[in-house]
Amino acid sequence: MAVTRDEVISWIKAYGQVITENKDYLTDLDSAIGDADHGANMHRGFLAVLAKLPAVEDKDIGTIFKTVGMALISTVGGAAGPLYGTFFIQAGTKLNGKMDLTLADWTAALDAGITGVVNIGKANVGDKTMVDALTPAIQALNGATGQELSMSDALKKSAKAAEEGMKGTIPLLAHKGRASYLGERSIGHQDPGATSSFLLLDTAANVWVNN
Amino acid sequence: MAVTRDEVISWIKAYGQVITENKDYLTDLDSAIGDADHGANMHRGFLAVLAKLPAVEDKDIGTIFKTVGMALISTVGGAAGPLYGTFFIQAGTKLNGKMDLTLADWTAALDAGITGVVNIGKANVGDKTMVDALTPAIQALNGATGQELSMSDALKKSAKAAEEGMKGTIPLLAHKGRASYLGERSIGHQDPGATSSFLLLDTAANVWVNN
Amino acid sequence: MKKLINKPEDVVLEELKGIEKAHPDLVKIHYAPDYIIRADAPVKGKVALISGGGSGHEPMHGGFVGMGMLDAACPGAVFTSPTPDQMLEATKAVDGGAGVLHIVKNYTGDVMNFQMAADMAKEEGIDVEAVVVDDDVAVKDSLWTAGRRGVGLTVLMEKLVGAAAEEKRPLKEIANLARKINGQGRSMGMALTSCTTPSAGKPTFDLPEDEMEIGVGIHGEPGRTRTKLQTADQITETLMKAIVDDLPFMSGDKVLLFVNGMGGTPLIELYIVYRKAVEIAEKAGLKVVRNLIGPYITSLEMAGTSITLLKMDDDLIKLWDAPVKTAGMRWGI
Amino acid sequence: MKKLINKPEDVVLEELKGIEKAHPDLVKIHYAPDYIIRADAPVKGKVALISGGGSGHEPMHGGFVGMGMLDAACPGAVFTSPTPDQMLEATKAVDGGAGVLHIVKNYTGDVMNFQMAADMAKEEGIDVEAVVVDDDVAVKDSLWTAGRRGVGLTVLMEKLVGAAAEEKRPLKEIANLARKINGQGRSMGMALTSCTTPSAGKPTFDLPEDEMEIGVGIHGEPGRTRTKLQTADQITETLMKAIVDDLPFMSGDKVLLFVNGMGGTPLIELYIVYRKAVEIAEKAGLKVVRNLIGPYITSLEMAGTSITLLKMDDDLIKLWDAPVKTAGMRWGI
Ligand SMILES: Nc1ncnc2c1ncn2[C@@H]1O[C@H](COP(=O)(O)OP(=O)(O)O)[C@@H](O)[C@H]1O
Ligand SMILES: Nc1ncnc2c1ncn2[C@@H]1O[C@H](COP(=O)(O)OP(=O)(O)O)[C@@H](O)[C@H]1O
Ligand SMILES: [Mg+2]
Ligand SMILES: [Mg+2]
Ligand SMILES: [Mg+2]
Ligand SMILES: [Mg+2]
Repeated sequence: MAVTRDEVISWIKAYGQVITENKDYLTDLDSAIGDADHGANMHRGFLAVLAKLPAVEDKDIGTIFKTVGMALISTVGGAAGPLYGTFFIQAGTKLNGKMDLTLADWTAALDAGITGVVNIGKANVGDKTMVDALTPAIQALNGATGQELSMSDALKKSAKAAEEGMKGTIPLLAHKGRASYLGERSIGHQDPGATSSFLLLDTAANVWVNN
Repeated sequence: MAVTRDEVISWIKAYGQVITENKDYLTDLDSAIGDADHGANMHRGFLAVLAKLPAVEDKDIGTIFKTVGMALISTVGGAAGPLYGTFFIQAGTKLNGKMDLTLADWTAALDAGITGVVNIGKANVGDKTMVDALTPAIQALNGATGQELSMSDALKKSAKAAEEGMKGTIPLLAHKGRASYLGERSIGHQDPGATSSFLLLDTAANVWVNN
Repeated sequence: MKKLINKPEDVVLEELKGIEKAHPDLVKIHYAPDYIIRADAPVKGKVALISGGGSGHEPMHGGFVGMGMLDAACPGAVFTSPTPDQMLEATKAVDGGAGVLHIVKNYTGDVMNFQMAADMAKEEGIDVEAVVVDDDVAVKDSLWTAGRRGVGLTVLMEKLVGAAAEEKRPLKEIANLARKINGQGRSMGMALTSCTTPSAGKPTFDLPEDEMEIGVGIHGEPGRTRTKLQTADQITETLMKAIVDDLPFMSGDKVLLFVNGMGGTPLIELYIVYRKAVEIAEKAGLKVVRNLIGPYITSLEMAGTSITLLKMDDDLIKLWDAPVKTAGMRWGI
Repeated sequence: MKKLINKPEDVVLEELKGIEKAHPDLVKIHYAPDYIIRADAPVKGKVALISGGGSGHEPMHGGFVGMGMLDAACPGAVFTSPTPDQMLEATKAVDGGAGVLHIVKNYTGDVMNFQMAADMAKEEGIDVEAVVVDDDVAVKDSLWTAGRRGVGLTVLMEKLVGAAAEEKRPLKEIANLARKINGQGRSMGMALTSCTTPSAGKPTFDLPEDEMEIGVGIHGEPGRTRTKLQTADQITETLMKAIVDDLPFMSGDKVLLFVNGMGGTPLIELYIVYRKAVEIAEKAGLKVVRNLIGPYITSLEMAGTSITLLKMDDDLIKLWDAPVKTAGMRWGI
């Protein structure tokens, strides 16, 4: 089964809600190894996204993704703004004209989005960034493509993989982003961006559970 | 019996010691209703006094008092510097050429010193200043003059009166000095200058106990 | 106590050494007694301006020594007025033959120490006038108290009177100008946190996380009221109302609006306060013709702000705009 | 959290309103997207300089907009780099036909956002060069990290390159000058206390009463080492040694010595640090030909200091002395 355009919108709205709920948590994570703003950044960005959504609710999914990406780029700032903005814009390029989303569509979109993030951020897996949550998620989806998994099961797998990737950032020494300034002292802390990325995929798995 | 010049010097040295011991206490009192420096001010002043003393140890008591006063004026600053400086200089004018101190000499000197303090500070009894400790002390001495009291008993009486005056500043509303800025909020705190004045007279009573 | 210092008793001396190394083009430092004078002092035929007070209010006063402002500053120990010998020696060092003005903030200690110095200088034949600044409306002015404190207006007076002195106006006129400025300027301050003097080593007052002091002094003297924390706008309204009502400033008045930082408050917050202060001033019909925003008269690392309003006229505006070249205030040159 | 603010989310907007009211002679403010430009922008035939970054570092960068320094500053949210549309619009607003230089501090977010803006501006036909400042020796420079942070040197670069732009030097030359400055300047900072961002509402890091962070960033990023409190002299030695050894600065070098306050540290302490820093510089044979002392690149109300050394030559000295007229730095005019 495929995710409808309206379910895509529900997912984005739900993620806005998740960000609001996790604002302080994300900021706390960023206090430990960054500059204590990741929660506020994501919150500001998704408030803007939610304000922009009504204007594109009847458009195709590609347009919606692009709109989300542009809103993030022009309101978030910091590292997260260009990274998440690029993620949505690049993912959106695979969804032009689409009114629903198959597992294959989603996989292609996610792959393009992550490629975009890596292109501008130059982070490798293991650098202690959002890439550490995103990459396992796409790998899980790629792995699922061969098997006869329902979309919702595939999403659950990818969210699970993202969660493990996120937790896996704890023992890492940061090589990218602000946490890298800390050197050894970055070890032992979970990366805030990996956390917000996990939450994004986890929200998808939760909202699109009937697919 | 009379207090010798050397006993006068012992008194000043002992007061220097008392100030060192009570530095934090005086500063704490000044924190509550002033600017937290009375202990440091008196300490700085009496360090300078102690450094100046050797040069005048063989001079008359008037010269010693004047030297103490000048040292205080040129090192203490704040309100305490001119007030205590004037106190010693004016008291000293009554002691020119003297090599010892009778009760009458001390009474005259104290009276002149206090008059000097009142002249430049314009504080009345009840204004919550050092005058509230000094004035009862001189009154006690004046009262003692008629009676057949030993000098040491008279000094004890005056120290006791100073102590009561000092404690009596607690319920007062300040009209002079920095505490007056506090208005009603100055009530309930003991005046730091009254405290250092009590200590001065108390040290005299203790050091000159055999007279 | 968290401070970038070595020994508490060396703070003022080491600060002076730093200033000496930093600004040899502007000032010379004299030690024991300590004072800071213009590098080109004495300036012949110019009234010399001297101020001073306890240290801990930097850049005031040492940072205001130089062309167009002070000729000398006498730094006391932290929060303790300087001693008469400092002012006397400084007076002698900067007198250029046209007399000397002492700018004295109204604290018992400052007034007494400056008075002693002035008496001694006069005995030595120097023409000395003294002006006492007492602009703090937080303190009730009364015959029965030490009167109002001198706070933010001092900075403005030093600039304005400094410019008048550069014009070679005579001592009497300069002193009267200073008194006029004192008559038409008012200030009030507040603190979010206490300061800690180096020698005490602990905060002068304890302020719970949700409270503030309104009407605090620049020496960490507790204010007149302690209240729950409020927004910047509410605080600004409280300060502005007290100031405007006191003079009172009247609709149509031209004013200089000075939003001062107490030392621990960053500039970003001062602009937020300034924004509201202007709004209030304009609502009251005042014309804000000049302004000053920043930490100019501080109270060590205390967080908080003070606002000063000074009624301006064309002469004062001209004096304000005149060139000034000091470490703490500079323009036009 | 004790701050003179209203709502955390309004801090930057209200600060901009304050700046707008305070300095109409110097700057104009554009809202949504937010940027500050010179009152006389665009200046025909002059290379325009733009910088920007998260707010909370005032007076940098908004306070440095004006004659002889920046043409525009783009303020992000507190400690968050601005977004590309701010830089794009500011670029268009100040381009005087001679091209635009983006001065970018080396943080992942700043670099990415400025890069996007530059790409868009180039598409619109504007000649844009970008220079990345990365002077913080506290961070190991390595291919495997985000590299060094841009800190205190940014202030010096904005002044120096601003003066060069006033001389109408061409964009390529200006960009190369900026890169040269970046190549010969180094900085390091430390914190006695943490800052608190308005939106987080609590300190970014907890620092016990007897500890400090050495090598802290200007966003309250924890430093590389946490140690017991030390004296000002010991701290100054640590910072100076790391800085001098890194370039390395060599005996005979002329340098500009910049002692910066982090926002909550009063000037009196900065002079104590300066005193020791000069002593160390001179012992190493360096000639301190210019200096800057004060809170120029702050981290909200964080207590602490940073030191920047920049190797000078005659051209740089001339550019440093050239007139500058901004809210945060002014001389010669
Ligand atoms: N080069 C990069 N590539 C991928 N992700 C990155 C990179 N740099 C930083 N990040 C992510 O961004 C997160 C921080 O975002 P945020 O706090 O909003 O921005 P900033 O670091 O500018 O304050 C980090 O936790 C990390 O996951
Ligand atoms: N006008 C005055 N007359 C007499 N004593 C005064 C007067 N003003 C202040 N004092 C005394 O000085 C004391 C404060 O001294 P100190 O703290 O050293 O000076 P400052 O107030 O300048 O900081 C007060 O406690 C008070 O006893
Ligand atoms: Mg962050
Ligand atoms: Mg005191
Ligand atoms: Mg004092
Ligand atoms: Mg950030």
